[in-house]
Amino acid sequence: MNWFELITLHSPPLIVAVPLLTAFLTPLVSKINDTIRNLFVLIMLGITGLLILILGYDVLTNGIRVYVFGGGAPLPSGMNIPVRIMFEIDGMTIFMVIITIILAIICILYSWSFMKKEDGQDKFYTLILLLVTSTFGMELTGDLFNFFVFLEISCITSCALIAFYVHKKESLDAAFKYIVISSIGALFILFAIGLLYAQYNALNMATIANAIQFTFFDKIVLVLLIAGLAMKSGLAPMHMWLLDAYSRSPASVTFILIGATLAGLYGGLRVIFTIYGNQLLNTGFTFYPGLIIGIIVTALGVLSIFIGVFMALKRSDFKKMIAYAAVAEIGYMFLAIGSYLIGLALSAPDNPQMLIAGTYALKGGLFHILNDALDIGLLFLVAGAVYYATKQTSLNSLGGLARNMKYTTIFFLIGLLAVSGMPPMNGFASKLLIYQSTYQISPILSIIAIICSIMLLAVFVKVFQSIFLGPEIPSLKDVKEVPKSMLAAMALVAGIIIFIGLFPNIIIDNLVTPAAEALQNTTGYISTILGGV
Amino acid sequence: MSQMSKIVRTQSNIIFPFITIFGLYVIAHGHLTPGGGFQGGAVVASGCIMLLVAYSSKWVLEKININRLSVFECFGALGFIGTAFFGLIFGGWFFNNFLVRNGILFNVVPEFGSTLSDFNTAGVLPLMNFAVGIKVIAGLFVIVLVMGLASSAKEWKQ
Amino acid sequence: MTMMYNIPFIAVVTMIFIGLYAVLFKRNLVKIVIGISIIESGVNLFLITLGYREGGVVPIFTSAPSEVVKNAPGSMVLPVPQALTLTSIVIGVAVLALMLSLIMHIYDHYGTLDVRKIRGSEE
Amino acid sequence: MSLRTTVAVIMFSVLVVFFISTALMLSFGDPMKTEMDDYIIMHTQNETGTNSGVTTIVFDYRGFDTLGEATILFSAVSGVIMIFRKVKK
Repeated sequence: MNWFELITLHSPPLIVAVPLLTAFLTPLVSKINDTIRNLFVLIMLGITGLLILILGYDVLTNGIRVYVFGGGAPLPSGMNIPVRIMFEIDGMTIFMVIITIILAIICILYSWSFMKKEDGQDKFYTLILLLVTSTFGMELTGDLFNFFVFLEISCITSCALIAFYVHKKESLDAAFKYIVISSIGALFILFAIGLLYAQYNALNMATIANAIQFTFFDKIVLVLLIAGLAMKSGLAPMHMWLLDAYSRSPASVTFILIGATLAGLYGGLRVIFTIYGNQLLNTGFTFYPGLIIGIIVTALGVLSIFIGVFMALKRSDFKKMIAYAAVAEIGYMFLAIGSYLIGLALSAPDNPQMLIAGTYALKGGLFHILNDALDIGLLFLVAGAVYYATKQTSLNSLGGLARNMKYTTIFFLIGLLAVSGMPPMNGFASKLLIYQSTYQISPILSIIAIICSIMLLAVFVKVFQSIFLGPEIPSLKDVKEVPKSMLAAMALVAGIIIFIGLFPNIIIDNLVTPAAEALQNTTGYISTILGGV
Repeated sequence: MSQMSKIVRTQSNIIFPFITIFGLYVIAHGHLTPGGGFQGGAVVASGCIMLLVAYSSKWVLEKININRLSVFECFGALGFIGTAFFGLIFGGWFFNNFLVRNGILFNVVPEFGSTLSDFNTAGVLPLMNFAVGIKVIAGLFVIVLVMGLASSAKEWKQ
Repeated sequence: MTMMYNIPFIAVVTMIFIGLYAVLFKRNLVKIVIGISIIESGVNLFLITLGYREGGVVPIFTSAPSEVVKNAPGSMVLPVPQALTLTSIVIGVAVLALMLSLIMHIYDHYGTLDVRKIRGSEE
Repeated sequence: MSLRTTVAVIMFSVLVVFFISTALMLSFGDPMKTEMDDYIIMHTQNETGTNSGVTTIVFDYRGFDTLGEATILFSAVSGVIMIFRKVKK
């Protein structure tokens, strides 16, 4: 076995272990020098990125991969329940992991200058790495309790990072709100895992998915899991923590928090599509379970879009407006996923047209995960740059920044067009998919989506006009452009946005379609571990 | 907070070694009896915290450096993940129990059924127990020490 | 099974209720934290309770009675829930430490632990 | 009654129904399925050489969970130290 095959074989645990090792080493390395520490972190994340590329290539060509911790076959001899923890990697996992590593590397690059003047940088980098590790863990794992453990790591590290500005009382408040909500959500999830364990005596997702019967307990478990993960991913009724957390943490933390939030969304997808995947079209009920789940998810998505857009109109704080836009974007993803579920349920007797429309909606929703991370992320990075240069985030005290901050202005313009789904940018590609497919399922949904998208454009044009254009404010006369590493990070994000916007088919064919197929293929996921069932 | 009375200090001096020994016993026999790295570490850490309460956190800070303690914790974590990596290098899989049956240390495999406490069993488990024990002792102690320092700093301000 | 045997589960549910009540209706931050701790203990108790087998002993073979070994595994309680509870307890400690240190800082800045006053001074 | 209280009461009552029905339908002392745990009890000595079934799970079969657990403690320590750091004003 040559070294390349060996690395391919062991890449799943290494993707988690390398950033974790880096996190444990960072406090020791930062005793030497700040620059060496930053370089060390960046290089180790680069290595992780390489491992992800290797694993991704392998999974996308050879199909689902399983890694058993401690070695041996997935199933012990004579058993049909796995005992050891397993990683199970399919196209959806690869898609999410790639998003996370892009966010992580850009975040470290951006923090290099952005955090230069702050104290406690060693702990900051340690916690960022731990957050990245936990996000990877949540995405790679095929074991429910392991998922819960990584979810808790993610909660604790995010909470500590949100409270990074300890001298500001608002950020402490936001961190406390976040940890209360997320730990209650995590406890719901733990209770649900306990119920699943009691029924099926297994913690492996594939085993549970194979055995699940949609009994009374399973319904309770579904509600608890969806509620817990919706708390984590900031869906509409539970979005309050997200606004505070996004708008009051440092910009680079917000950027990586988007990845952690999306990992919560990924957990929700795994629950609906993998664990309950075989029960979506269960015929033992008056309605298909998939239809009911789909309607609820769609309704919550539409509610998120409404709340996000209309509250953003009323705000005057720059970062808070972007946070509301983030809620709206999460609503778009849930709208698309709910549309797929509805389409699946409607197609069941003899209406394959609906399933095709639903599949397009699913692809659009998944593609929108990537685009949302980049668009909202870029806007937050710009907000961070504005804050870095002026120490202000209120619209009323900012103005005329375009004269001194040319590049930042251009990046904001790109982010603005991308978020509101204007043609040359990536947001257009995914939103167009969502509009087209939801129109076939219900025209009203598609009209709501389009109108809200246009209103989002109006919101950000107002922001653009008031911050970057307009008369110069005297106190901001000698504002300087931000340092090079921040500009490089923003340029990188903007470059990716424009690239995806110009060639969306490359991403859709190579990443999004395998992800959507992986989600739809519940039987394949189960049979990889349990053999031909 | 200030120091407590002489009686409390003397008593905690006397009890402290016993608590520590018991905690270390729980850590070392984790693979044979109920307990393990976390439980034993928590016992030892609570002994340390008893000293912290009896003498003030300021007194403890003169003896121990917080930075050094948190480095200690890093080493515990590195030991744990290092054992896992050794499993990858020597055993072929991450988290492989590579010492059992073919190592020099801890390689005995007991017969099925009731056995006496043979310390020389269980492969890498005792090593992991020790690593986690160190980590938990340092971690819990650092948390309480930092919080105690912060609250006493506030008292000085007033 | 009769209702009598379900008393541990009823205790679990009671603990979760008390905790949820504190989190949802109490105004003091420390009381909210206590509520979360109680929910956590309830969930831990739930996990442990799931693993009990009638008349079972601890799943450890060191100096186990021969009667137990002969009837294994039926004579021992389930080990997996115990391991899960151990993990969950450590997680609880970590969350508690972080929440309490945040509360200390919040008290420093606001001078109060009342949720209403903290929210009132915000806008 | 304010909106917040109404929402809280509704959430509370829904959860009450959930958890009570769960508690009444499970039976204590009689697990529904025990396959995985039986395997672990029977093979703990043979496969890992450990007498204690719980330690086997914590450090061997589910060792990766324990790594996560250690990481949680580590991140809590880092977080607490970071929160209590001295800040230049």
